[in-house]
Amino acid sequence: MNAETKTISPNGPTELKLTKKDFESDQEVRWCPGCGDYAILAQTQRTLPDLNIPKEKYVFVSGIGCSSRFPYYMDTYGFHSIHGRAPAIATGIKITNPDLSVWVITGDGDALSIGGNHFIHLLRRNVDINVILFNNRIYGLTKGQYSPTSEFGKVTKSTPFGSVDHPFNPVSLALGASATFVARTTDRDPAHLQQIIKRAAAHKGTSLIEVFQNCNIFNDGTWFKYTEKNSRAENVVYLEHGKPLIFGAEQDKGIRLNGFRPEAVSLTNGKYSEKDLMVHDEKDTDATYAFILSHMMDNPDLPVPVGVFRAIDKVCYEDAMAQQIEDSKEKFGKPDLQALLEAGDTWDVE
Amino acid sequence: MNAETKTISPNGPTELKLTKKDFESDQEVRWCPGCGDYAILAQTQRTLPDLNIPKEKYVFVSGIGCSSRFPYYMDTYGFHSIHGRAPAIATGIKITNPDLSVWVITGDGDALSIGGNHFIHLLRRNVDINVILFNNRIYGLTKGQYSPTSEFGKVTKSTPFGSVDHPFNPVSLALGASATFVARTTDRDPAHLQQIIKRAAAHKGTSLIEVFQNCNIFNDGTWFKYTEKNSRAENVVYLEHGKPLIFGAEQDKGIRLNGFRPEAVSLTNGKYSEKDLMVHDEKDTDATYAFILSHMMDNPDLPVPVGVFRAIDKVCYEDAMAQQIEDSKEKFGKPDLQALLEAGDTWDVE
Amino acid sequence: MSKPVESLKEATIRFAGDSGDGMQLVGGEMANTSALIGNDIGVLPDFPAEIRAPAGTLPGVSGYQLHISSFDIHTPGEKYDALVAMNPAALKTNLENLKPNGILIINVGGFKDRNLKLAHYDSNPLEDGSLDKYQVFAVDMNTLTRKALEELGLSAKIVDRCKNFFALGMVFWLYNRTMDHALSLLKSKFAKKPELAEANSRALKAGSMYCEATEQFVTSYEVKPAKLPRGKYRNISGNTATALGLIAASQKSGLPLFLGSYPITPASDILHELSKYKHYGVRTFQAEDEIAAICSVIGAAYSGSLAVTSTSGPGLALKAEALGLAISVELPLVVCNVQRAGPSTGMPTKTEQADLMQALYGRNGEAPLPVVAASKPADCFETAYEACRIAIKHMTPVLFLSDGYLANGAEPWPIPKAEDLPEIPVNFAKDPESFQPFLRDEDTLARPWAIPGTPGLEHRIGGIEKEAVTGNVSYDPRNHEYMTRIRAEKIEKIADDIPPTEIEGEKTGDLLLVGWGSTYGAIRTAVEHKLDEGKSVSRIHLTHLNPLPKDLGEILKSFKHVLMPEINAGQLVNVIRAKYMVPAIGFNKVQGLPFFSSEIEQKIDEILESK
Amino acid sequence: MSKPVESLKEATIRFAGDSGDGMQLVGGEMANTSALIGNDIGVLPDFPAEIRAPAGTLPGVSGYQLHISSFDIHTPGEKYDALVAMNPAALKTNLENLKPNGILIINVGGFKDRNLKLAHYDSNPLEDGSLDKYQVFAVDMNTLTRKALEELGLSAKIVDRCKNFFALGMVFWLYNRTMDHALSLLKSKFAKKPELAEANSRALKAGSMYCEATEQFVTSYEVKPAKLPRGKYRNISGNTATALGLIAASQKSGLPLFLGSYPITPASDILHELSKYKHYGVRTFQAEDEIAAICSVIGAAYSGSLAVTSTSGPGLALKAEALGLAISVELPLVVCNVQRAGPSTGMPTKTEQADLMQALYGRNGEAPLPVVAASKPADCFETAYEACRIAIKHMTPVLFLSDGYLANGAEPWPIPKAEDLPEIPVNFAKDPESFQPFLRDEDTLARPWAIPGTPGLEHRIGGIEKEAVTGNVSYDPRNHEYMTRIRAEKIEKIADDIPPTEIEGEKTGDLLLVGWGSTYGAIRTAVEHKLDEGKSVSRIHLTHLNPLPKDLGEILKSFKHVLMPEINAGQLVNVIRAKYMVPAIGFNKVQGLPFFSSEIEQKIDEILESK
Ligand SMILES: Cc1ncc(C[n+]2csc(CCOP(=O)(O)OP(=O)(O)O)c2C)c(N)n1
Ligand SMILES: Cc1ncc(C[n+]2csc(CCOP(=O)(O)OP(=O)(O)O)c2C)c(N)n1
Ligand code: SF4
Ligand code: SF4
Ligand SMILES: [Mg+2]
Ligand SMILES: [Mg+2]
Repeated sequence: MNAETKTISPNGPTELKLTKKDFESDQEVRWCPGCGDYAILAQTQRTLPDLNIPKEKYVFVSGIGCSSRFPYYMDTYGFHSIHGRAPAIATGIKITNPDLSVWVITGDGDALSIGGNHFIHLLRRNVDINVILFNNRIYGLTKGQYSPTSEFGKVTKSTPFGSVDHPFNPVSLALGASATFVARTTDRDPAHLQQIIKRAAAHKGTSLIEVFQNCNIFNDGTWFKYTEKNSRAENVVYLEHGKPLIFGAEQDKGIRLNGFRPEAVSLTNGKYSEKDLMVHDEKDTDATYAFILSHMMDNPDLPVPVGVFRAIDKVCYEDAMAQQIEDSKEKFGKPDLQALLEAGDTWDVE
Repeated sequence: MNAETKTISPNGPTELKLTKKDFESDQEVRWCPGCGDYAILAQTQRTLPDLNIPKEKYVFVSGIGCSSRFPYYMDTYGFHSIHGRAPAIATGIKITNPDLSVWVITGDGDALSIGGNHFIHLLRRNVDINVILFNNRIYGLTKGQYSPTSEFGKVTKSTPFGSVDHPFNPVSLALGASATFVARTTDRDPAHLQQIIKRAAAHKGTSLIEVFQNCNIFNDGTWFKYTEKNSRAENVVYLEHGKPLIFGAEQDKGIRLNGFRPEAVSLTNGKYSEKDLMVHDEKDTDATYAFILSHMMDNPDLPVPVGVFRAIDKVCYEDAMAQQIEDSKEKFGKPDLQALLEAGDTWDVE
Repeated sequence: MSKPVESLKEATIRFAGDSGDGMQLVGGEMANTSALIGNDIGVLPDFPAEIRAPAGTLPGVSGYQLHISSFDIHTPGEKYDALVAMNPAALKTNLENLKPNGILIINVGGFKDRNLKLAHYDSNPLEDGSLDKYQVFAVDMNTLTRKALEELGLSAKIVDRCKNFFALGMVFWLYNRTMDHALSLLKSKFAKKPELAEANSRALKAGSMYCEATEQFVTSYEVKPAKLPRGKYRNISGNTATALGLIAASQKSGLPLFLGSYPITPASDILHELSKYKHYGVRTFQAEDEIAAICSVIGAAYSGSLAVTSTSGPGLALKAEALGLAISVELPLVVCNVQRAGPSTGMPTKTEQADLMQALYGRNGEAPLPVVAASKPADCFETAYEACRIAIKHMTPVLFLSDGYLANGAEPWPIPKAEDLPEIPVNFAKDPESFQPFLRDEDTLARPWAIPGTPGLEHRIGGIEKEAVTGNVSYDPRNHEYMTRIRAEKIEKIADDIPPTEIEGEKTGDLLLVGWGSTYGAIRTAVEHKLDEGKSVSRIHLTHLNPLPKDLGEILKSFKHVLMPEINAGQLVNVIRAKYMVPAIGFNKVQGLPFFSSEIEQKIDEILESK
Repeated sequence: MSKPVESLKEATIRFAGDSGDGMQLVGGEMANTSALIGNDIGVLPDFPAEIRAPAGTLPGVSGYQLHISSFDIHTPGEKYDALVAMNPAALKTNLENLKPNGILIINVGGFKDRNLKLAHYDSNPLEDGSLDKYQVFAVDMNTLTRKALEELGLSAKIVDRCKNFFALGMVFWLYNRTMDHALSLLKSKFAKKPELAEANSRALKAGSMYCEATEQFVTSYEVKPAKLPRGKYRNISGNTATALGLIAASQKSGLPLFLGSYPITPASDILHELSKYKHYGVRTFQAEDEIAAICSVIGAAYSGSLAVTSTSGPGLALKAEALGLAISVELPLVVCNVQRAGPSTGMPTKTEQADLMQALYGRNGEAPLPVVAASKPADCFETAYEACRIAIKHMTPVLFLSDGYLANGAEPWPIPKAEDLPEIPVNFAKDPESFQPFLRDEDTLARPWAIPGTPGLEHRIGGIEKEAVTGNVSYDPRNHEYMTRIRAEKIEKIADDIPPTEIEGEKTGDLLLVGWGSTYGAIRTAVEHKLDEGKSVSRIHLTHLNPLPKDLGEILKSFKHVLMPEINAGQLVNVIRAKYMVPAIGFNKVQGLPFFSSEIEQKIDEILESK
């Protein structure tokens, strides 16, 4: 099935006509005023009606963290579980009922620290689950310790002299774990956020969305370079399938490959033109291309890519399992409990 | 410090003159006859004397699995711990005493299934520990269930109809987790095994060695294509820094890059010559190059690389921590327990 | 068969050899054949650590013990009537328990110098007279097997691996067993390698023929069928019975079975067994670890599966946090814990009952859950079924305890009629009008089960304390106290369904033995012996360990002394002492082995005499 | 200050406002100033869930309660003499516990319609007469603060955040506290933002001046210094005391301190605190999860650190498996568990004592370990130190229990002399001749501590059962039984060092209260009241929960009744009942809050009267 055309359990031909309000629960939203989480919540609530999936088919599963409060605010099925384990719980849900639209809400600590193993195993199994990773590069809920995405040298409550951990690059890690869909967006770009959520929902297989999210209490401004009006255009490159990588307020710069090292080049000094640039190919089955993009983040001379890094087709875990069940039923016939109990060597005592 | 020149705690100018025997414990070796683990043990015992490190400075830590019995057979400090946790234990050891030569022995289940999270966190922190991953693509000790490196469709005790999990590529995963040293070797190539062990020991930072290991009881022959005399040369390409990627019994084939896709080409049909080939660069700071090599494994048309994929310099966790302690001592002076107890606001009651 | 056939009421036989000698296979086949003949049987597979020890060494010995009888028995026996020893190490580790004048079948071919040394024998026991008090039958099975298979042209390695069937042939002859089943087993086992089927069949027949021809044994024996209750029987191990119990509960409840598991000895066979039944809609998920396993199960339960995870001690430890979540969100699931000797990795292939306290209390906060324990291999079926029933009816995770002895042990099982199994009604919430996530059933205090996909029941759950009825997050002090108590009360209420405790022996007297789990057979045998002797002793066996049966307090107080044998350092005994203020006495064995009934009998005598 | 000053023996004050109002800061400062003046103090910070609730709502209220007195006290008080309420929600959630005619200081500026609605008030309590029975002082702190800071030219947002210091100024005036400490605190706290220091200082002074000028209060009060034992004091919270206790043990033992931890409320501050002391050689490792944390600690212990991990309930659950390994390999380490309300995530910011059973039994197999519990914030120092001492002397992991109430509570601490702290001798094995990994010390049964790097002591350890003395892998049944028993005996032997249990009250009588952990203050206060009334009641408080003190059995049996108050559903009470066959009565509160001594007094009366 093509990643672009899939709709999960469409409710027949008629439109469901759901609205944002339909996805708002009656619980008071409890994040700090100014927290980036609000925007992600709002855009999610705004986007879901467009997916044309009945409300009762949505399940939002989260771990623990500020971000993990998210399910409480969605008027869908919701499960606020334990720290780091949402991917495993979601897997059990999706396998039991592949017809559900299952979403995992997680933080950089939840997904990459305690939950790192479930995270990479979910990706490799390619269960059809959508993961939204709120990356604020800090532990918000526990009041400000560094996280696996915090910068080397970061001063936090638990590292008064600076952290000595090298951070993960979540996109590189996901690609190393053979993710089939990886995207990035930010809490300050509502239209893009909506678009990416839709893309993730449409992808068949595990979809990972990394969202740059601001924690204005414990890590204020960590992403401002990439999210604020005045700096965003120079520091972010939008990925669009089939389009060259162009960025800058004046769209005057681009990314070209030198070997497999990306370089930022000017399009105005006459040296390079559009045709020299990398053309985005999210469907490249070789993960190398997306891996190259993922490392642009680590190079301060390059803009950071946002958008869909990769979206490829690969068989989903739950489909393969359902298929085996079908095949077995075909081969071995209907369940017959009595026959099962009496299988093997039996004898009668008179 | 250069990765090549480092020797861990050299015992001054005199040679220690240790021998293989010095590294053999008095415990009976208990693996199935024919198991590939024997070779890895023997080559390790043979190699350590060359490192010129006093015996008492070695610590071998393992998890649980057939392979994890390894420390019992080494006449060094040894810790057979619990399933998947050896990297975390080793980290505590190395931080406490950076002077020790710390080795983690693990299996594909131990390292990549239950221990996946500790594994990737060890790599990102770059603690100076050497990890030997015995990859037999099966759970040996528990008698033959599929592992995270088993092929899709693999029939095992727990998957009578074939596994529906996509496997991890351990090298790709390690690179996604920003490993600084990654190598691969096989249980059937003693000289190469020895060489790689030495290289890992010399590397400052976490070194990962994936060893293709045969479990002749539950997964016999899984690597034969790459390990047996008759097929090895055609299916394996040896990585040597600065040398082109050439393989084949007649050294008549090579690997060239087409974009960033590696291709196998003939060197005899006149189309390509040595200068068209990829030249191995283990020191490339950009992980992309090694990532490309790692994926050759997934392409049946390509030989599998063995050797050192990557060996780059990056600050080690325990060094950075030791530095902070030194700096703090400099800044705040000597410990004074009484002063510490009396710190802050105090008052006297007469 | 002109030699005299002596009729025995029972016999205990032990096969012992190197791990590579295939003792489990032929021992199991002797068990199957005996069961098919109608004997009651009890077995004790006793194999070494999961990892292979070097051939011929003491730690490499693998044993299979088998008790066959013409009456109802409950244990694999203690001292053996016959011992098959394939090599010196096997002889050394097992001789101690061979009865005086017992039959000792020795494979002389295995008694090479090297093997004697590996077994730390200074002299050859076959020659130094140390075996004089037994009936020794020293046979060179290596050579005889080779001869028998000569014309098949197989490799020496293959031929040598057939000698276990030669040994079995001898034992078959000795106990007058038919070879039919063994022969058909070989055919199907080696369906794809008929030459192996043929080779082993020949070896089997050769062993039997050899006895017939050489008049080795003066007598042969027979053990007549036991007078078991009428019905259809099969031989079943604890792990298989557990798997079938779960499938049965799935079929009867109409819920699809989901098993999330991570392999671990001795529980892995539950995973292996269930993974065969895809056509019963069984989904088995081999997770990345035990935490993921139980979490997947929580997700499966949440969305309407009959959700089960299987593990052993160290794995249960890893599930602790998630189990607390399951308790907090009140979802139905079953945790099968096949206990093994601890602490830590311990002795994975050996049995123990030392995870009870962990099962009861191994979680943060006040987190009670029901615990049930199987008492015999076949009883794993019923008890696993009961665990599912409780989980679904009371909306709670349930801990099912088995152990290595039950898991690998086997016994004849009177196959139940599917239609007679208790109903397991499932009531998914459907009605948006009356729905509240934590509005409780008046009888059971269970909350409703509202699965995703049900229109109008969208709601949120989580591990933070919840307001009664609505389930909204609540930090209200009184609500927390209320919820804590109501969660406990819900579990207590399960006792309403527990049938009256059956007492063997008088309802009052000097001594009551209280057992749970796999000590059943040994305790029952001991008590029956003592009852035969006219002693004032009675016995109860507990399946429900939490909550305990309502009538238990009264029963305990009707006896002067209470004795509680456990394969641990004393666990349930403390629960009972604390709860009922009854000075129950613990009797403990922590050797990775089950009790012998004689040990218990001795303890009974001690108590009855001293007081 | 011409107004009359009334002298009080004690006063209980509660600051309450929105989470954003800075109540913890000013409450803490009132505590510090009072402590510096020489009062005894007890505090109860009582804040909402970790996550911020919307401003003005009931779940968003943050409270800080403070008990100051001129004599020795043990609790943060119950009913308040004075309540500061910054908004309607704070009033609503706290009014219940204000004494009749108590002082009620209200920030009128916070009583806007919107806030009244958020607090679910139908009418304005300031106007509807519902506060008539209190001494109400309604002050528009918002406006007054703005006025006071007018000339500083700061943003409205900053100015408004200073009103907590205005409130503190009023309370200072009311209780005649000097402003010196608060002013210097502000200076250092805002060293980098002097404008904030200035603004808050002005607000503080304005609050005080306002009282002085407006004659709002007829009387002011003073609470004279308490007659505490001589010495140097500081105010200390439980988590800081724990951290210092660990550093002290490190310094006294000469072992470098290693903390492997994963952040979790309410334990994180131990990690934060210790991470400051790099110059004391303290290594803090923030691990990827709790399992990695304890495993790093096992590695650190193995290689010679004083190794510690800190966590709270759910984290302890995750450490279960690795803790079993530490027990099996017999390495010294300390697990600090700061209990919080469970089960599962529960109520992370609320206190509870419900992890005791998990601490004692939450592992597979027979895996006993010592458990100690701190009783007061400052006592965390001594008890953490004792945990280290036991770990090192007896080569065992030790579980140190604290709880949210101790962790965040604070009290004056008579600072000990470093040189008076008990010695902690460390004997690393050195001698290859006599070394055997599991050869035990005759007195303690501890095995030797042989750290990597020591020439000639190369050896292997692991979680599989070990042969006595050699430590080689062993599956021998009798060895397993022996090792199981000796591991238990080793723990039992720790009781040899436990000092005789101190009894407050008579050594025999009608009623004995047995407490452990943070119930200390409430139980002590209750018992002292009852002793004053001449009742036959005594009290003991246990620090060592496993092993229990040797004299405990005898003490228990010397009383007609035994009462055990616990902030759980009854845990230690069952251990005591099982062990000593004493029908101790549980008295339980599970509200996420400490006991009030009045609750215990009432229970005492009940028991003494009914029986
Ligand atoms: C087992 C366990 N360990 C630790 C915690 C404490 N804890 C809760 S959330 C969290 C980290 C939150 O960080 P992140 O996932 O980045 O979420 P954020 O709050 O930043 O959105 C931690 C350490 C917990 N709840 N459970
Ligand atoms: C907590 C826990 N879970 C499960 C097990 C059982 N177990 C032991 S080793 C193993 C997997 C072994 O596979 P691998 O790591 O590949 O090692 P190999 O035996 O193949 O060398 C498992 C599942 C265990 N010992 N502990
Ligand atoms: S602490 Fe940070 S992440 Fe958490 S709610 Fe506040 S601003 Fe958001
Ligand atoms: S089971 Fe496999 S991996 Fe384990 S010892 Fe035997 S051959 Fe080696
Ligand atoms: Mg975060
Ligand atoms: Mg393996």
